[in-house]
Amino acid sequence: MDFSERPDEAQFRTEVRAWLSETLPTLQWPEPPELEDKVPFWRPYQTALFEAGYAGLTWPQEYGGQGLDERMSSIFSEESAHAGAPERLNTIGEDFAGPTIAHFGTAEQKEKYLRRILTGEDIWCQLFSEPESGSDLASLRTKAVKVDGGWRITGQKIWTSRAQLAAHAILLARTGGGERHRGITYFLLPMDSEGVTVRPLEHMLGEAEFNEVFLDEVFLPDSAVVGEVDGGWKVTMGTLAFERVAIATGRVNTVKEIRNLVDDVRSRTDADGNPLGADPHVRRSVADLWGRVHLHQAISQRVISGATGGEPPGEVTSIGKLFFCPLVEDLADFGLSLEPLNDQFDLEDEVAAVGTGGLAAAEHEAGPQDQGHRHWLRLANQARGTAIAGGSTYIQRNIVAERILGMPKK
Amino acid sequence: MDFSERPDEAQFRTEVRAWLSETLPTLQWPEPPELEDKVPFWRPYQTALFEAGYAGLTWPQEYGGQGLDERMSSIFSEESAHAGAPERLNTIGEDFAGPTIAHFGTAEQKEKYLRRILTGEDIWCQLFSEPESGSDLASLRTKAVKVDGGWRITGQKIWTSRAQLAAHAILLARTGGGERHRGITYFLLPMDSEGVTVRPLEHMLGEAEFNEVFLDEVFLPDSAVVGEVDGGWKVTMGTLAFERVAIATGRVNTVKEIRNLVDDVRSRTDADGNPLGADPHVRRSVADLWGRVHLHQAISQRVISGATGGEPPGEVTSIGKLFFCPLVEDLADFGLSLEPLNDQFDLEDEVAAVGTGGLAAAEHEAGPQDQGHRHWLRLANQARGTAIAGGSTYIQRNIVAERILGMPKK
Amino acid sequence: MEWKFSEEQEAYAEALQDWLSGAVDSEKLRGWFDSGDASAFAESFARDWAGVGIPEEDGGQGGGLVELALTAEHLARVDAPSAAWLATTLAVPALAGRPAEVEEAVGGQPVALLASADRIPSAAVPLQGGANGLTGSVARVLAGDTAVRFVVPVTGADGLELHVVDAGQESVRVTPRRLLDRSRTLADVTLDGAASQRLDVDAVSVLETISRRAAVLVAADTLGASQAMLDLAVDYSKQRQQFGVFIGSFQAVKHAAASIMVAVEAARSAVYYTAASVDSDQPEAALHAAAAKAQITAEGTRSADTALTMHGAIGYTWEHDLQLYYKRAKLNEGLFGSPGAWNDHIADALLLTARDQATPRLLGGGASV
Amino acid sequence: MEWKFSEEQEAYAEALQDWLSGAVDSEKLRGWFDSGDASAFAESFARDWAGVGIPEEDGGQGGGLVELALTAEHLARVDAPSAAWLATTLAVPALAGRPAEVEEAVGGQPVALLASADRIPSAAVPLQGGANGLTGSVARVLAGDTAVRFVVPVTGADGLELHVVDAGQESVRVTPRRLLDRSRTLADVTLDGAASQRLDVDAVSVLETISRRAAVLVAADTLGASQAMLDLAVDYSKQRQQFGVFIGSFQAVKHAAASIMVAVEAARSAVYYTAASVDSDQPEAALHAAAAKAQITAEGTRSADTALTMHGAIGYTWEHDLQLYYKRAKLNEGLFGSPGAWNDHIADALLLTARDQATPRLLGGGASV
Repeated sequence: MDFSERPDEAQFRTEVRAWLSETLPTLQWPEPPELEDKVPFWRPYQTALFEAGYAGLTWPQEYGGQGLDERMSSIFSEESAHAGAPERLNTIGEDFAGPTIAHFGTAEQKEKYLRRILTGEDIWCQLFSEPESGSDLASLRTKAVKVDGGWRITGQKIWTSRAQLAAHAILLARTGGGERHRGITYFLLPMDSEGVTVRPLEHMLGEAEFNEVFLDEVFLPDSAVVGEVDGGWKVTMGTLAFERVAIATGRVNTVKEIRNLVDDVRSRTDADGNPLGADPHVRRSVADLWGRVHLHQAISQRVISGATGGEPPGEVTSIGKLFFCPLVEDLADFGLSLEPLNDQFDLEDEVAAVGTGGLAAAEHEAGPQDQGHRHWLRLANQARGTAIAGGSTYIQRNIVAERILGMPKK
Repeated sequence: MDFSERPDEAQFRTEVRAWLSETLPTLQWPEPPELEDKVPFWRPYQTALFEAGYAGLTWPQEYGGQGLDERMSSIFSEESAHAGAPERLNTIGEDFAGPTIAHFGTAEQKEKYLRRILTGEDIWCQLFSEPESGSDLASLRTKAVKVDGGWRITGQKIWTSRAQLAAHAILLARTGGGERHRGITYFLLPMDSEGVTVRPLEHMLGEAEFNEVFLDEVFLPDSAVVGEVDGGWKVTMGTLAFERVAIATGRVNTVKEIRNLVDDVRSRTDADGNPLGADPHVRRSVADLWGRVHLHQAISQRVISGATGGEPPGEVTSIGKLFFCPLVEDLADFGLSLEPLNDQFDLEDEVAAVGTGGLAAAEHEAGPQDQGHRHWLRLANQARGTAIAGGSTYIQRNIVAERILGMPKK
Repeated sequence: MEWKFSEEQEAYAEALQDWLSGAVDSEKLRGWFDSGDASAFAESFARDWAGVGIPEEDGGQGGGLVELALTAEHLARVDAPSAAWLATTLAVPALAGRPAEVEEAVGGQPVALLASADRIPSAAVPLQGGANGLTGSVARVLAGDTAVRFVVPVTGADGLELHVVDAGQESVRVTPRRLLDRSRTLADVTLDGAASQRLDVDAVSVLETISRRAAVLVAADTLGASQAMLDLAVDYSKQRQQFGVFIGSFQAVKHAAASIMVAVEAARSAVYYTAASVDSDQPEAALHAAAAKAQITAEGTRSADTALTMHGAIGYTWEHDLQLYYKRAKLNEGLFGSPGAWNDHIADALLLTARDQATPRLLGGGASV
Repeated sequence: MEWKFSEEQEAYAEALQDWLSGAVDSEKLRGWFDSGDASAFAESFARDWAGVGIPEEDGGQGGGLVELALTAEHLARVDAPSAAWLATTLAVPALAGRPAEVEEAVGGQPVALLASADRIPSAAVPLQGGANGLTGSVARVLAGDTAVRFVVPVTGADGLELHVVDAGQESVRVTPRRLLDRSRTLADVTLDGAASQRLDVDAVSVLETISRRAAVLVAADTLGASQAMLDLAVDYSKQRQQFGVFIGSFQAVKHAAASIMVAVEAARSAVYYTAASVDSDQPEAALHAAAAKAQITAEGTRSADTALTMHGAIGYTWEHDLQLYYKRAKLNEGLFGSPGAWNDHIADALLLTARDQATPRLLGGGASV
């Protein structure tokens, strides 16, 4: 147990901090709230990251990455969050597709795709889930039929984030006669291929967070296969393993959110004009959330230390999401509850939107991504989505009980 | 929906109230806290009930009961609770064994057993559960072997309340070759039969709330069988049906408990000498519990009205226990929490026992059954036991989902 | 005490349910919600059902709070737009002795209490009265956008008064708000020297009556919405397969459904018990109403999240109907006072600091048997 | 930051666990608890392990709060009696500069802080100092029954002081209390003109140090007890059959186990993270300690009830070992301050009413990636 930083870590933190404080003000703030509008805002920043040597921190150096460990990467994340850096738009590319191609791909695939992910030229999406195979990925039905020189792929995918922005996708389809896990192949798909149709799917706040993607006899050459034909499950498991730190610690910076919440409470008064922070119920709730964030922080540091030390994922990796999802939900719900009925207005209500409490001020001065009410509302919604995505919490609990605790499957 | 009382109900309430206020002071108060000592205290009261025509309120008149409906019975319970009447020691006899014998028994059985239950002469216990068949009653293993003129019974029973006080038991044993529900027979067993051994089993507070009962080649004559040989399951279901109002409303009078709690809060100050009832957290907790008791009260009245109207048990009957158990647990835990660490002292700690708050005063003036700390401690413990007894809440939820909501078994 | 609907009540509920099943479906709802105009529904509902639950002598068709709660439950069960109906129903006690005005109001000319819907009506902040008419702003008024008249709490010379104000005056400015839940509407309302007429009623007592009604009817709304979510979730669990079996066969899904069912049946028991208590003016009616509101609406939002989890990702989409009820149940939690506010109300009434005082017998008899 | 035990720490934990598995079993425990005398264990533990976690220059064998937390965890994991060890460990900071006395204390002559164990040590109510010795009563003192000396907070002429008092004096009266949890002991202690010696330390700062240690070590105790309950419940679920299958195959039982496991691993992560934070005196160490205590012990009592439900009726009996850990976890929730009290402490430190003030950067960097 050691709270101190290694000299290389401390130096890296100093450099990153300096670079961020120099670079962020040069961006075209404010960051647009709508996803489509974010791309032209984000791309120059990603290019700057690449040029400064901060893109692909944990990627191997031979593919344009920095070859750093998880602790260095988490230092970069901390400083980015602290400085209010733009949202990362290409997590699928950087965290899933890129490392998968680097590990399982052919020389040609590496050459063709990897650098463009880091430079910000190509955004990627992931075509795994299907309407009839949600938690049960191995039951997917999208079919790839062998044709001369390649495959013809037909099927329907769903819950695809960023499909409308993506240049390429990682795609799973059934190629063999094998049951379930067997007979699946892992492909790389250009999203502008003929036969690909993207249909936005609105979540319950009315924003198109994800998409349905229809594949109608889409042709892919043999060179689009990653790994072995019918051997896609192994590659898929590899993809998920690359993300285990992110999954176990969660993508939301809860330290930043609780700080937002504290600022928000400090800036508010109740209906009688008393400081909201003097309300005993508010005090207990904030303290309790602060405490849960502390535990989350400890879990995350343990996950990062384990991954940095190259240890196999242990107990703590598998509980991260179960701890994290309800915490983010409660943080956001509490943020919404600070003003009566405030959680009930939709994203387009102008009055609620300007009642930001202290939140706007707490964001990066160059321009908040999102203001108080809308911030908490989107976060509350997103937290519920996260709990469902990638296997519901029900499945996650089964996994903990069966794989870690060895309880009988049947 | 009608809050008013029928004229016969109002008159009955008046009579009961008068009788209780006359009769209770004649008892040998205080009521002893230990179960064994309670019998000589309770028996004269039960005899008085019988003589006054208040025993077996819902039993048929031909067996010494009063033939009244559930609404009248609940009026008697309310008035008894309000006046601080003694604990009922023979619930198995009055609510399970008696009605079962009245409905399924032979003329000889009715003649022999029923009146003595109402007069207080015989306490009964129930020998159903076994070490290897807890929630899964149909898997019981106790064996009855046919011998000349009767049966020889061998096996082990567990979780038997009042076995050390009981004159007789209702007993299930396996007589036939049938699987599970088939092949079980329902017997009446004199507890002084040769081969019956009772071993007290202490719960986690160290009191012998229940027992293990060992049956070693115990002889029972053919006349001890209730209903058909191998047809005991039907009789068992009948026994449970007689209790459905009590099970659905719960045996703890939550209205009385929240009143105790309110009195307790009123009488206390915090460490700084401020009234505990001014503490915002205490206020919210009491109000929340009060609200849950209100819902419980509404559920109970609906169950009673349904049963009085002769309706088949509906949705509300099956949810009663699921609503009730956590409520009693929380009432008792909150009662214990009013003084720091107060919940941590055991029944024998004299200092904690006298720190009764307002509770003692709120009890029947003739003598509280149980004082503040011990009252809440026993109730907290008992609530957890109730959640487990008679099928855990897990099973109860399965039943709701499968039988009421029609969700697939497999 | 008898917990049982009368034959008339059963017949009313059935007829209403029949009518609603013809008048409302998902497509119509989405049309009304997208256009922000539910007047077609509100008008036809008022034409066919106006005044049920309001005594005939008061300008209604007879019945009481049990009938109103049945109406609220069944409106919510199909997510029918109900702001105008609810606002008018709540305002009716202020129009005591004016049956013609009540008849007009329930018949399609909505009246709304000019009070912020974020608090208990009895805690409404009154406007200041004066010779130049009424002036002041009230945010988040239920049905503020469609009301043709407002009942306005006013601080007069002798204390609290209730006035009635025509919404059509130029001095009345209405700014509609955008709720997540589209089945109800709120608006910010500003009066700038509006003409008003004083109502000859006991303002404090009317606001207390309105508060109890609001508590019961919002709780009844949650009952209807929760029942709808339970039905959706259970149906889905019987047709959706994962890992080769219906998801309804998983114990976790069963237990989730059971927990909603417990909430629904507890709510049903308490909504009608409390409606009868308030209607017959039981000594504890105010506490009953507060408890029903606090408990049922809080549990309703938990049921909403449970139903969402049971649905998985599909329940999280705009196009699935679950979101309609999800948002409806969530709005109800804070509408006319949060559970915390209602619980504080209960705590006040319980006199928790009344040391050494004789215990007021606030609580009814126990029902344990 | 690195979350990782050193090799020495790993070796220490292993050796301690080995030793404990020989020194403690269910039968021995029940013997000690029935007789109310755990001195045999306390003495042999002190003989073999005294002073681990206390720097050598202070009279210990070296190590710090991480080692102490490991000790607390492993003691709890076998339900070993630990009142004397814990009380002494907490009192040690008051004996700064007196290594010989520390050595004696950890070697089997327990010292205890004379403060009620129902509150945070820094909120201890001091006795009044005076010429005629110390007089006053303190209820519920941890290890008050076995301590040979007390560290006593006293209000002196210049403010708060710490004194040391021999428990053997006639003017010291000790009344042992009866806890449900038998692995720790409390006693009410009354001084009636007791002779005392003033300690040359900063009393306020020592009590703050003791508070942080108490928070971490009680949380570590809950970690050990929760791990033991998880192990018991999972083992039971693999051998108990109902309806023809192992109960561990029911999804409800699996999910219950998973929820305890989440609590255990979150606790493990936070106990050692916090121990390191306190030991290296991080800027937020006080808040970390408060958060760990509040969160972990509250969750520990939930885990205890979950483990009980997983066991069914057998877990509810005196003769099954679950009750030992169940009671241990429950005592920890209130021991040295309830979660509410610690949360109020956090709320104070967060300056929640500090409107318009620059935000103190109380919070560390985020770890999301």
